[in-house]
Amino acid sequence: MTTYIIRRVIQSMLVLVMVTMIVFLVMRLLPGDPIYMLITEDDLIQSSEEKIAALRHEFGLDKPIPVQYINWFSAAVCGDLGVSIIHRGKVAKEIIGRLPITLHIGLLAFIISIVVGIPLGVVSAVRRGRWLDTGVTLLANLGITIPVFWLGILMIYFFALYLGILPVQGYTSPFEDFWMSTRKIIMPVFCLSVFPIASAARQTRSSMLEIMRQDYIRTAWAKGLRERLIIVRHALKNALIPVVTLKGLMFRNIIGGSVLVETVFNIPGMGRLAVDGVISHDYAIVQGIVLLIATVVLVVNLVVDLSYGWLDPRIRYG
Amino acid sequence: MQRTDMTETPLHASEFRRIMKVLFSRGVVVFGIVVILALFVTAIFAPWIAPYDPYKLDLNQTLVQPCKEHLLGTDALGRDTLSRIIFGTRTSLMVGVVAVCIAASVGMTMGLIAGYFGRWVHAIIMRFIDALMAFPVILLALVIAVLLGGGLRNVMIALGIGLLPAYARLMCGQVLSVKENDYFLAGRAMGAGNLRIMFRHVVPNCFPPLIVLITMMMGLTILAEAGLSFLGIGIEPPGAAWGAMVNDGYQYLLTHPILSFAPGFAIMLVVFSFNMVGDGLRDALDPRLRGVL
Amino acid sequence: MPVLLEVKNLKTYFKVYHGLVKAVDDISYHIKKKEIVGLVGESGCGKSVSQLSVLQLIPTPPGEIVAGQIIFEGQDLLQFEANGDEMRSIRGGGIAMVFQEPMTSLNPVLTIGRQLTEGLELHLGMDVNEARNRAIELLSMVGIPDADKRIDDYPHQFSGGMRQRVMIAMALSCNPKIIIADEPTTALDVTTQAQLLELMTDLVSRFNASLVIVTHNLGVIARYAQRLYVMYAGRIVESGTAKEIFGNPRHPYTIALLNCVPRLDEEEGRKLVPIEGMPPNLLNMPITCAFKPRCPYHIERCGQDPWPDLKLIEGQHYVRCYVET
Amino acid sequence: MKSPSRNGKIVEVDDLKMYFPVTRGLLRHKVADVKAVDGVSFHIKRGETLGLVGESGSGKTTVGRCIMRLYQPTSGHIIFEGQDISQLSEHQMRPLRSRMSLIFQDPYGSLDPRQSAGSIVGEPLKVFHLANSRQEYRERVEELFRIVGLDPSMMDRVPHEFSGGQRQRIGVARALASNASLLICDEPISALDVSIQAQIINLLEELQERLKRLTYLFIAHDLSVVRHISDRIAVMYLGRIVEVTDRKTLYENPLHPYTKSLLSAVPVADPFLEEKRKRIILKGEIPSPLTPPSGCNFHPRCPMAISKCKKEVPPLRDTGGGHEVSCIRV
Amino acid sequence: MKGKWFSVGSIGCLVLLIVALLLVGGYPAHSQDKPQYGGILRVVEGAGPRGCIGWPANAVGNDALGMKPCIEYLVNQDNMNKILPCLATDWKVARDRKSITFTLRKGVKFHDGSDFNAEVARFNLQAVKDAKASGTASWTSVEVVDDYTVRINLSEYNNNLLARLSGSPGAMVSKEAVEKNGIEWAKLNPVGTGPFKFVSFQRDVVAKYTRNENYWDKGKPYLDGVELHFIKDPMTQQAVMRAGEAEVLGIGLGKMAADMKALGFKIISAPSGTVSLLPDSKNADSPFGNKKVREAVEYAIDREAIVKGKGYGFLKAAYQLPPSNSMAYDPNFKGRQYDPEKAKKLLTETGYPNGFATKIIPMSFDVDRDVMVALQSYLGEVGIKVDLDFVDYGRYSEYRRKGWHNALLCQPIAVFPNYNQTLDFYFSAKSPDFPSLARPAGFDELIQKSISTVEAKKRNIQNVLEKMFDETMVIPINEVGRGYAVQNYVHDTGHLEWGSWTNWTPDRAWMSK
Repeated sequence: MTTYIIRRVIQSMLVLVMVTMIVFLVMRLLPGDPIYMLITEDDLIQSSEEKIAALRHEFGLDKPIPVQYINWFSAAVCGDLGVSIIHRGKVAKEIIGRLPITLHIGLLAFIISIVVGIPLGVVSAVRRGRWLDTGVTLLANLGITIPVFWLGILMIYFFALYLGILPVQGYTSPFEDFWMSTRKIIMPVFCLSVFPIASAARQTRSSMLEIMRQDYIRTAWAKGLRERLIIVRHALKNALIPVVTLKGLMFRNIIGGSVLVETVFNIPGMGRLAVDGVISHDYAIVQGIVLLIATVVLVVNLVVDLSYGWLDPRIRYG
Repeated sequence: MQRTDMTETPLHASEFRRIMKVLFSRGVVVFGIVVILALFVTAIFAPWIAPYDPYKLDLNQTLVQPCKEHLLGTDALGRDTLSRIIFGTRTSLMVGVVAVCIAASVGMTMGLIAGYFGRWVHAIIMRFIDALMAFPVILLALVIAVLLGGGLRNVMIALGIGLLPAYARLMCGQVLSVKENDYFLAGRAMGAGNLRIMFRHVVPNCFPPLIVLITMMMGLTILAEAGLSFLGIGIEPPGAAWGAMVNDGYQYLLTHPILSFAPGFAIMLVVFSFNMVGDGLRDALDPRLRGVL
Repeated sequence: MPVLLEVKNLKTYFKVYHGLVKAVDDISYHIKKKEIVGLVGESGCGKSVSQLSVLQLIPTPPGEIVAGQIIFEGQDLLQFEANGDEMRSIRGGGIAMVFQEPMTSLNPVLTIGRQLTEGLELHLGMDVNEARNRAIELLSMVGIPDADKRIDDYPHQFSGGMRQRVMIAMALSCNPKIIIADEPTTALDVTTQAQLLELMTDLVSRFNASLVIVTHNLGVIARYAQRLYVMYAGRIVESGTAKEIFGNPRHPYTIALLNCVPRLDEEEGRKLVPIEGMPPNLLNMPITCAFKPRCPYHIERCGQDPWPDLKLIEGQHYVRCYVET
Repeated sequence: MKSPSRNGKIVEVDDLKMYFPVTRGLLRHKVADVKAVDGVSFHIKRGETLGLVGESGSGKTTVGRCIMRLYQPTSGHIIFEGQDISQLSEHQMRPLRSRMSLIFQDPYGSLDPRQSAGSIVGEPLKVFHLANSRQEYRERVEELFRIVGLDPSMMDRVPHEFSGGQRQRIGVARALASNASLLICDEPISALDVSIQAQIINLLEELQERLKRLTYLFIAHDLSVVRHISDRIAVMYLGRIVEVTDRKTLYENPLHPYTKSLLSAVPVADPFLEEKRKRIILKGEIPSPLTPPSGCNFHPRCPMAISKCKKEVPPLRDTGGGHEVSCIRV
Repeated sequence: MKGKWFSVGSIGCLVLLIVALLLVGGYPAHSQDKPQYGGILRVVEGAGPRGCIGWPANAVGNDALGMKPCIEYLVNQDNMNKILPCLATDWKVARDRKSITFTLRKGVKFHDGSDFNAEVARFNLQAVKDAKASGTASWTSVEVVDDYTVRINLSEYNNNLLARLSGSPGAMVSKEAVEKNGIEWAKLNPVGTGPFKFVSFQRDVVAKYTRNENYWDKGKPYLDGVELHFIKDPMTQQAVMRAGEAEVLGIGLGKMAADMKALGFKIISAPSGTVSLLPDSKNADSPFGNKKVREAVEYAIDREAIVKGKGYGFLKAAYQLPPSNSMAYDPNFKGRQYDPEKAKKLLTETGYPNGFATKIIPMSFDVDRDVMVALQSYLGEVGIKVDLDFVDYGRYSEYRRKGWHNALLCQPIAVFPNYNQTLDFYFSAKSPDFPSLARPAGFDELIQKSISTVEAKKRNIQNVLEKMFDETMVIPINEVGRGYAVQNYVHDTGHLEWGSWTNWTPDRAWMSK
């Protein structure tokens, strides 16, 4: 087990290095010099070539790419993710301020998608073919077809403007004002969790249907067990195995979805920072965020893999 | 031994017919198939179906609400929304099909090589896939779209790369499971070459779940295009793609909701249809479900 | 000896997309107290379905028990709702089952102990400790060494034979009156097979229970069963005591079955006589004798008239055939 | 095919060992071996059928696959038609592969479900370039279909359109396609319906009669089937051969206690006989090949084991007339 | 289904709002001339400062937004290029035009309590000069004359210099605070003399300011505080205003402004520049090298139709470079009106009877895509096949700096109150931008002449513009502008009245609610 974790951690680190290399290279392949971006974005400032050269040197962009990478990487290992070209601020500081926000919303959506999606799928599978199943299936299928930003703005107009029961936008830290914070994140969390709920429900349903056909379920029936016990004790744990895989993969897309949701609800999270960073070619920001997101995703994946062990004793970590 | 054994009759009817029968046994699946077929027909015959030229501006007739002349109204440049949606079928389907083709072909090749050769080849390719999988799809597509610049072609490539890991992983898993089969061993036992085993035995047997994935992804890709458009990196005007139309119409949501509702509804319909067909295909192609349905 | 279970005119049909599969079509049989009964037939002849029907374990849909009576201790089990309380108390408590595939019949994510004790808690009302102790006892009874340790293991940590022992322990746990063993040893090696059958017959007699062995292996029946039913295409074609049938097989199918398997005691140079063709597809069956296409003895009438009823030959020996062999 | 063969032996296996390493730990270092085959020696004469019996886990399938060189044996020699193939590279093996074929247990898993029956059977022809034209190819495939008793008009169907018995016939036809002289039949009938098993057994027997050079290594766990089809029988237990002899001797005069118990475990479809038979029921289960018992690895289950059995590995010795046994108590 | 409740909802909202507006409308906003005290003014902008709101030397672009409520400049400038006193009460340009001397306001204190004096002013100006901020190239040195007099020495005078000091180069922050806490701290902690004190700043979210009780202009400000909120999505911005969660919203002119107007908000608007096409007239192989082709392009475009379709009454067609609010604007100028026949004729004359293929390169985030599509369509009608190549900032700036080939670069030409600044910035020989744009002989001399007078002269500017028109150097399309939607109870914010859009009058703003 320990060996397995150590191996997985090493593997994950290799993946991380690969991720940073990919991003580093891709970002530098982007057409357009970030220094020029700085000038263009601020339309009314003209910088001389000399000033541009000075800036380029300041950010270390005049060195060959491998050298830049090594410099960045060795600093990143020590927790220094460099300086944003556009903001001129420390990237690490910037991200640290925003990561909790994205995680707050993302994790809530993730948890809700599990807490709501899986029972929906189970109920739907157990009542296969009935109206409840039809309803859940229909909703689940609608849920994976709605563009997130669209849903977001519809919700704003309905709940915030028409009913006036929720604030339009923004984010408040739960430590600052828990009630306000909760009111503000209801809509973004809902938007973000619609797709994962729907996909979890779908996956759970089909996985449950599959499991309910297994021999050991028949054995359980033959023992005279109650239906609820069979579902909860015998079927659910088995059915969760593929769902957990899906959820592991889903997490990164929840983070991805936050890019859209944060824009609509004006939440100062990492998603927006990332998009702005990409669009304005802010190397350091994008590298930092990707590194962080990748780390979070890999940690979640590791947790998912370890939870297999809990779900499925057949898996041995050796 | 010249006697041939003709008394034995095959247990099953033709596989194809069985698949078709399962596929067409559920209403929603049929609905999905009909919608998708209708879309392809619309895409092909767009110029004949559309009431107006979708690119023709009429700055005197901007933002017309739905009426007899313009069933779905006109947009900010006076172009007929219905015609644009009809022509948008082409672009959106193309985005879906091409992006998925890119993702499927590259991803499956990587998965095939990784799964087939195993060992360090597997390790390297799958770590690379893991690295890609550590990005959120939309961010990955965004970076690539910015890298390549906007535009239809580049959006398709970006989405293709973004969706590629799913195929690689599924394919790799499939190959590994096919390798467990005796017919794989049979190929090795008769001394068939790697390429022969790969393309005669492995690839064809990996397909069923991949077909399902391809179908489902088709819808998701169209959805993802809408997301990219929202972030400002999408199909360039004057091209009419639904995602871009939803986004263009977004700023008129209050006064002219039809501008974003109509293409939004089209997206939902297509995604729904592709998912239903995907579900149906899964039921039809999954051997474990054989005889049950 | 009193009849414990009597199945009368049971019909179980499956609706599949091709049409109607009459998996079990009007069979009647009975099991007496402390008796070992064999049920023989090829795969797909309906022998498993007929047993699952007794406990209403047929997946519905597509399956459905269309008609018949299953009388167990004076009650018609078919009057009970499929997953209702009465039926559930019979399952495991009155009639227990051992399934064919030891590899898939145990839940992979629950410990052996958990799977054993839940029946004890349910049917015998034991508390957790009692149930656990009883489970350990049962496990050692079925020959699992270190039962007190292995009770916390998961099924994948057991070999196939061991798992089937666990299944037997599970079946015996609530002192059922009848144990139905559905191809209990097919997937196992000969030596393990012998071990398990010995164990089962031994335990059944100790528990004063009856045993139904469902199998395609005539040798197993010959060795252990007192009476047997031969099934073909969803119907019983021959029944009687083992000695009656093996000593004087009357149905062409039974004869063919005996002739087509290699035997350990066969003479040098014996040629096997295969049964031509293949087992019938139960879909949309004709009303005529289903064995007719493969039957070397068939006469004209076989292709025209419906299957005859079972006919008494001698003692308890019944045959369903027009041909006098 | 003219190839040098010693004393008419088509295959000679000499002290074959096949160990599969078990790795653990961070660096995946080897901690143990699964001794699937542990020093097996036997031979098969041209045109005969050697039955290889044993419980699952005894290593019989591994022996077959080693001969096919699907595995690289850990040590020992495999002499096929006079050539030691145990160390040949895959490339060097290729020409030899046309002369040996494998028939699998599972008629469902061993046929590529996406290929037509015709192309499954014809594939060896393509791989070994045995057909010079499409016409010749087609004729050859049709002939193979007829040989195994299938209607050539069914060539274009895919495997699942065939019944289990028919599928196994396709498997046999594929094995015959390359004019193989050695057929390794790995439990070819155990997955079939009882009524179909006889068809395949008879087919294999008839083929051997018709094509004189055909040699079988028939792997099975069912003694009655093996006895029916084999000329000689080797009994395996936990990676080793414990007894080899002709079938008549084996049935009438089994020497090894394991063989005896194996024979007694098989029930006979005769209740009168069964009443009288003595049953030797073995205790326990076959041990794991990862940690085989010391000495004679059958000793923990052997009813006649003595303390010496725990220490000495009994050699396979000839008790006369080619009846070889590895037991010190015989 | 969704459509239904949605429209019911929006109609309901509209009705409610209209009723509310009618009620409010009963009290004419300007009838209450006397400002009221109190209230926090919440201003919504699409993009906020990047992160340097307290250190003028490094401040660029939107950073000025964050400085404005708390930091003051040496001078103010209005839209008609009039320089007004602020922290400098008076200034004099030396006769030799080699220096400007500023007399500073006395009795002004920074928020940290330190005094504003000549040394602090020198410190700030020197930092700006050291950072090579744009517009400081001609400063040779900054010197303290006495406690409240400071002088900037110049290598060369131009009439833009003073205007620059109404923006971040002229911003004054506390020297003491900077020296005590360091520049990194100062960047995010503005300590100025302004009417409001800085409270907090969260990038992309909000900046908060509270009333400065010791403001030098006694009696001001009226508000208790100011908050700048940054919301990117226009629909969300609109929702925030409708929900009453903000008082002022910065918008683009066009549909959004029309919507907000329809919803009953006050709209403040002003042109900010002219969207123009810059042809590749320098590269030899470009068809735009021929003046007649450039003219043809201009004749081919129906600017009135575009403005009618996309302007919603807020935009004007542009036939000359300066927008209608500029000092350089000539109301009698007609320009080249839409005449597709003439365009075709010109194309035929120049050897392109069937047109040619080219592209328009707009920056994808900064233009109205629909307008580009319209341009494409009009040019298509005279046979010029246009590809639209929307590019992001990075690629755009490469084009802008390094040149473009056979294409029309779409550039909004910004208007400065002193139009000389516009000309100098975009078109002078010193400008590093637009290398593919051919400048006719003698053109730069005209600019230099116009720039070097003590005061900007309209005639000189007109000379330059006439030359540009004759040569069809750039093709103006339409005016663009900024706007503010303002709640009716908000008064005197001064938005868009002061030189740069980032300048407004938080000190004078008040709310009647």
